[in-house]
Amino acid sequence: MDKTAISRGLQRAPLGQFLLWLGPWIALLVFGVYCAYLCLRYGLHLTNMDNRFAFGAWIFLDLTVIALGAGAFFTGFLLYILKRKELRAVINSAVTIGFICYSGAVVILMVDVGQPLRAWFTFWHPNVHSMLTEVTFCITCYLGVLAFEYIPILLKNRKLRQIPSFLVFEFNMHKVMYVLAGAGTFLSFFHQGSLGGLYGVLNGRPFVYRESFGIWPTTFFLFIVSAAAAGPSFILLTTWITSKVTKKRLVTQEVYESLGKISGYILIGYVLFKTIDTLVWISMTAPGMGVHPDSFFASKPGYTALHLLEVTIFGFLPMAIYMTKRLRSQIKWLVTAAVLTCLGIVVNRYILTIQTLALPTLPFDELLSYMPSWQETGAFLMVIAYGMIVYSLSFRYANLFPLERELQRN
Amino acid sequence: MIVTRRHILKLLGGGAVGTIFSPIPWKLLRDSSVWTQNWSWLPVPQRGPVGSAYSACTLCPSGCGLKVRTIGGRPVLVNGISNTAWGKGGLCPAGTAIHQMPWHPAQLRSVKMRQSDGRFMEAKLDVALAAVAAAIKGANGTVAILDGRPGRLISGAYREFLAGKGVIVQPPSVARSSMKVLRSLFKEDPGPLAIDVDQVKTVVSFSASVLENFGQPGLLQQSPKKIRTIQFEAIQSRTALKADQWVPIKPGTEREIALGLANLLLKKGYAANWDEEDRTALEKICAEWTPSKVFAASGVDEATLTSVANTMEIGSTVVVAGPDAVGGPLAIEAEASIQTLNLLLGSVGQAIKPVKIAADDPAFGAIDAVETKDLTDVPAQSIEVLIIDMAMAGYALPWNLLADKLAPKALVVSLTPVLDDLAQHSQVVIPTALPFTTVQDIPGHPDFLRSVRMAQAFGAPADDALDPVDFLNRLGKILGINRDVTAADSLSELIEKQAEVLVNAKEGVVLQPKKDPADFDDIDEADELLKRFKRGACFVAAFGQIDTALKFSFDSLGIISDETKKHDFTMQLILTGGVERASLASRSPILSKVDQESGLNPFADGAHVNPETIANLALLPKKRWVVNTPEGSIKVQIRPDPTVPPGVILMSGAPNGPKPWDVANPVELASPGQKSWRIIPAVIKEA
Amino acid sequence: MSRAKEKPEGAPRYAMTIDLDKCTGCGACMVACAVENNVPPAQSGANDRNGTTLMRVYAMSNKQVYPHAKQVFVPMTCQQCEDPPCETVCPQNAVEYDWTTGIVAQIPVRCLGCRYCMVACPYHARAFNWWDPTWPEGMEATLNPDISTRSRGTAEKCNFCHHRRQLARERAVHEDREMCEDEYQPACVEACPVGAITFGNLEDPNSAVSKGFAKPEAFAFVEKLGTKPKIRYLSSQKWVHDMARSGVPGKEATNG
Amino acid sequence: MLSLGSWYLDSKGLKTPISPAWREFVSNQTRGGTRRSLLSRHMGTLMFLAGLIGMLIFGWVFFPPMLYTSTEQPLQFNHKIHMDEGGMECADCHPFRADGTFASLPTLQQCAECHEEPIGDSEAEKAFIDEYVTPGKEVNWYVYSRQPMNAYFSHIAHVKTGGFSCEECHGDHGNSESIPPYQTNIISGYSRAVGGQAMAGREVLPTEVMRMDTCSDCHIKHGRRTPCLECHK
Repeated sequence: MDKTAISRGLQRAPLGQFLLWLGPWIALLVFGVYCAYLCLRYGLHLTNMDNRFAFGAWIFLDLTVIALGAGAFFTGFLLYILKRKELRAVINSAVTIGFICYSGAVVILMVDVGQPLRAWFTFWHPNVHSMLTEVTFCITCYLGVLAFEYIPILLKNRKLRQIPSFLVFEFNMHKVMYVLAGAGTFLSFFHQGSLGGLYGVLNGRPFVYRESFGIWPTTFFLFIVSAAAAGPSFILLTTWITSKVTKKRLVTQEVYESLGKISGYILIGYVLFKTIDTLVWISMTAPGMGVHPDSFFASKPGYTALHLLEVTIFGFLPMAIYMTKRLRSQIKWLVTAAVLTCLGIVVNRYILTIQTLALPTLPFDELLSYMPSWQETGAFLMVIAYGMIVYSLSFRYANLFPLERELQRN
Repeated sequence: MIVTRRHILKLLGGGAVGTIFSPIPWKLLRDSSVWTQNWSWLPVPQRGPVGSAYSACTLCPSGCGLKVRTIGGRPVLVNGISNTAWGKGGLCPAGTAIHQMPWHPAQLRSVKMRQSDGRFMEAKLDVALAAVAAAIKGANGTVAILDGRPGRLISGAYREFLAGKGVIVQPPSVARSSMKVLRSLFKEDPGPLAIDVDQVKTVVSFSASVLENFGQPGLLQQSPKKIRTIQFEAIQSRTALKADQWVPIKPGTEREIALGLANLLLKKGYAANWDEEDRTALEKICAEWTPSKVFAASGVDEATLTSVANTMEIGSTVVVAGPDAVGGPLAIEAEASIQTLNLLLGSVGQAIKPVKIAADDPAFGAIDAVETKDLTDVPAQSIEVLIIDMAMAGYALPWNLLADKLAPKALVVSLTPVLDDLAQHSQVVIPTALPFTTVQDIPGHPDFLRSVRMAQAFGAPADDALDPVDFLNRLGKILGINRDVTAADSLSELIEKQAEVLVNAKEGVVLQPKKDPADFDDIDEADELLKRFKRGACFVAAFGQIDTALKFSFDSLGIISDETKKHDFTMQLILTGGVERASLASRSPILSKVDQESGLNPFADGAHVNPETIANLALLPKKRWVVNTPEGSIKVQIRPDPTVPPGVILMSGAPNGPKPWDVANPVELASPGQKSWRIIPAVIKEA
Repeated sequence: MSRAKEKPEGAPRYAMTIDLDKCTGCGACMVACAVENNVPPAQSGANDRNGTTLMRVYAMSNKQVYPHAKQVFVPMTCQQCEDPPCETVCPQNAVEYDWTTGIVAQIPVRCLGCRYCMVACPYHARAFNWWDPTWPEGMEATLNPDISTRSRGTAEKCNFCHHRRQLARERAVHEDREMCEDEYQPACVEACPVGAITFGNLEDPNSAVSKGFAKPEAFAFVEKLGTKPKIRYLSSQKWVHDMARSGVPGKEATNG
Repeated sequence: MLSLGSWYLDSKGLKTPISPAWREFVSNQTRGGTRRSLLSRHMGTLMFLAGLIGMLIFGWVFFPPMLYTSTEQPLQFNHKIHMDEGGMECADCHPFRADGTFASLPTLQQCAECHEEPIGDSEAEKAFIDEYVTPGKEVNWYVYSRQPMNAYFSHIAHVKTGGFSCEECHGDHGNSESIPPYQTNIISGYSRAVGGQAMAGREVLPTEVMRMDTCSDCHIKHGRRTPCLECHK
């Protein structure tokens, strides 16, 4: 059964070994589900969030995950809209990862909100002024789109192909893939942006509040760009890791390089925008709100460091690596750059979520600290485990890397 | 023919379309949306007709008047009654939630007796009473009742019960000990004393919490005319913060300052109208306390002292010491020196028309029938049977102060609605009714103006709750003690009796909220008086001018109370906490909003220490520390607090946290061996 | 959306002044608020960061050391901003600026508990129900039927005891007259033993609050964020004003 | 459409055996293939209709009753008699209190003012006296139109200021000779009078439904303002 489900001409580890690999992840998943259950059943006091730290690890990691998942829409965009054909080699993997990230994020959000069963009210009584409304609408729609994009990948499975109507369906799906990619790109642009907007509009929080272009604060655009930069890097990274773990060549060097190059180009823009934005914020925005920028960093020296690191080590450095032909041609440099870029996203989302809330707003406030509880951590590990399992299964039974077969032949 | 997969799909498709055109999805969506907005497990407040009633707060002796909002007869909100003779309408946090007290989680639901293994076990009332009776019969030492709130009708009953058999013991309440000292300053007993409050323009306070819980909260702040407050205090209390002038002093130097001030006032010729000998007697004692010497002793510089002395004008200045909820009284000589200032200022005098006490007055009829002692005057190890009624005394009483008055194998009985810190130490605990579940009388200060009010009940007391009058009756039956003045089946019956007495005596006036005072011409029946009591009225004994032309004796100024126990404790522990926080029995759990969910009140386990001191002693907050005093030690968290003077440990006198009534009371660190347990010798050691 | 509605003719705008020189930090307002609004007692493990308090008193010090240390107590509740940061962020209109009273309304039954509004509020005026509301056995009998109990997982805040206004209006209608403003006073105002809090209609130039707002001692916290709070604090001490503006005693805010 | 099949075969050049299902599928694609019976040709349509009609019937006939539980009132009550023979007004038993709040249902004491002794000899009357008046036990009526705790409704504002008559919202309750059972929605827990009588369509009249929309629609219609706090508490 297992054998016949694996696509022809692909070597996969023996079932036993595969299950051995899945085992721990399944265990983790079970633990995570239990944690999530606790939070839903007994209430969020089981987390270490509080009235002052109203957003915690969950939101921070959601933002990160969604940014990393951006590889899906951006690769799709490049492949289908900008016709970067070489990316066909990774599009399936990208879509799978995107689907995992988004579905995972939505699951954890449902644990995070106090009354999940009322969440759909947003569609019924939307507040058009709220960035969160924008996020909710876009993410829900885009998750739908991703599902549609992901299905044909599943349907490529050898067993499923024997069911004709599925086959027809898959074929027709291929025809609309361009439309989906387009829609996906549009939606993603918006919610990646509005996720950034979430913070940029907070005029009660001088630390994150930013001037706006039109109706959107600069964080809106910064999020889009940073996500676009991180996406390909993350694809690059995951692909490389998968090929290392499975000891197989999955894509050609040029695919890696073009992913890197893309990330690089966007990083240029990001580093530029981010620098300008920071300068404007420190010199105009914050002072205009009666806050001396020093006060943001006085409380904890580490904060300053993080801000600098984000733009330099995690922004400029990987960009430089990507942009230098000699380094780009070596996989180890590419991977280093990819790692840095992804870390950059993590740092950026951390600063926006955790630091924002830690910093005082009232004169008699003190700097707050926060450490997630084991239930919180567990609930998030659930998503990681879920991701690993889905990806492993997809890799084993669906053909995530179309080039793999050819690369194996010769 | 074969039914293929697509046939099934079509069937489902049809079903789907059908469903869409049926109410199912829409109705379900609608109703479930409503369902998620009305979770069944949420408590739903009950509706009912809105009403309002009057009552009084029984949580502390202040007895603030209350206006109670009721829904279907259930109290849901209390407010102070403003512009009454006995309050400006302010309530402390505990008073604000008194209507929740009937559901106090720590409520005692049965009689408890301590077993040989030290654990409490439920017991039958008769068994408990028999045990107590036996102990009283067999006692060859003293039988005593500790009356936390003298002047009540039940206090009268206690007196009559003990007549010729024992003593009434009164805890060292600051108010009373000041009064005692004040009386000792007169040549012969002046009878009831009075302070002419109407004239007061300036209040000079020696670490009294006058701006927090003095009488009724907000009494001074809300008074129509601006009253200037000057605070001598070692720590920066809330009053010190809010006073017009705060003079920081070295802890425990009140006496020196007071005598210094007296010295200056004498020089201003304040005692001009006194007896020659009285004046010279005082001058002799004060002479040595020159401003420079006062500065050396107390750290109050000359300029400040003189400026304060200059603001103290005859007839418009009152000097107060205490009350401090947990700190206990000052040393006698300090109290005496402070009260001397009142004499100099002519702010204390004799009520010309003293209260006549009828022999059949249930509250005071038996007043002379039994000896009344202050706890401090009770010889050590003398009490063999002690019945504690600290019910809502409103201030903490360290167990260790009691402990060394008890004979070995003494029997301690507690009458209390909750298992509070004193009850924890008793052998027999008799549950009494929680506030708002039983009618109670609110006495005035027996040494001052005589007054009577009534606290109404809402709802019935718990099944096992025993009316103290009933307790005395049952105990009396076993011991063959009959009471006639206070003969009654219940407290409410006693109150009716009291009403009778007042109506017959035809003295005094009845003040009522939002109405003119009435006298006994239009109140000729006890029922009428009771009806007015129910409507928040207050009986006040008639009262004329006060006479300050009296002869004094300053012997007590000379006396320095005996040397305090030697110890090697280098720091000073000072306990803080408002009146309403002192007695844990008197707090609704909703007070956790203040204690637990705000940083307002220092935590029981928090030792607040000046940053400098922390640096000097290298008290790393990471480590666990204990505060040691001669009486014991308590685990603490060091909390840097710049408002605390160097070398001082500031702690909350009342434990708090999720279940305050479970926590041992830090007050028990107080050391009876000292002159005053306002300042407790202590030291911080690593745990 | 509420923005679209304009202020009706003659509608009041309720506001509050809190005198920091008077406040002794006793906490009666917090208790009265909890009692009036059916806020349950603290759960074990609750603290000043996760407890449900619609009104909380903070201590603000001048950062000096004894005996120069000074403190004021700052009762913090919803500042009823004219331009509330919490309103615009709520995804499903559980927060609404009520143009008929100037009150920023919080409707817990609509709230999904995303806590975005709490992140948006610089005054920590909002509380999240981390626990289900529970009372000691039997104490539910003291709950106030004029306001609901709120379920776990929803945000809530001070609505200026709006339900009291409803009752005052009913009484007025019953007695065929206009409601006078002093009939409607929030619980904290009623409870404050030193009369530090005044409440009234800002549209009426003779009301106590209007006069309070006009005083030179009047200030708002972090005014420059531009949320236009309708609570003014009064203090005659300069350091308090400086703290409120810049967070540093004796220091004006940048381009202050 | 055959091209589809061939595309399938060509594209990857794989030699999978063509399954019977596949053959059947392809033949279904072809018009005028092997002659088939009328039934089997319209089988699909029939299946679709079966599903459609099945669900419609279930949804409209069987579903609604499943949604409600109905409880009899503790006691029968005849409003008509009180109005006609008693000559009473609504406000006699459902008055406003001194503070302007609405008293809702009369207390036992109010009833007992007239019904100290049985009036007439009806069963309900007897039961009322014996079970309630004599032992002094309040009747716990189910209130059809009681709003949930989070909703505030001012009767006086509507009756006195708005000039509404009782009937406009509560229907001709006053002339009813008996009181219907109290129906609860098993999901929302609402009384049916509040949650809405009808199954579909948008009820408008308060006599049919007393949900938020009912209130807001009417407020808008009468040019009243509709801030959330007007009704939510």
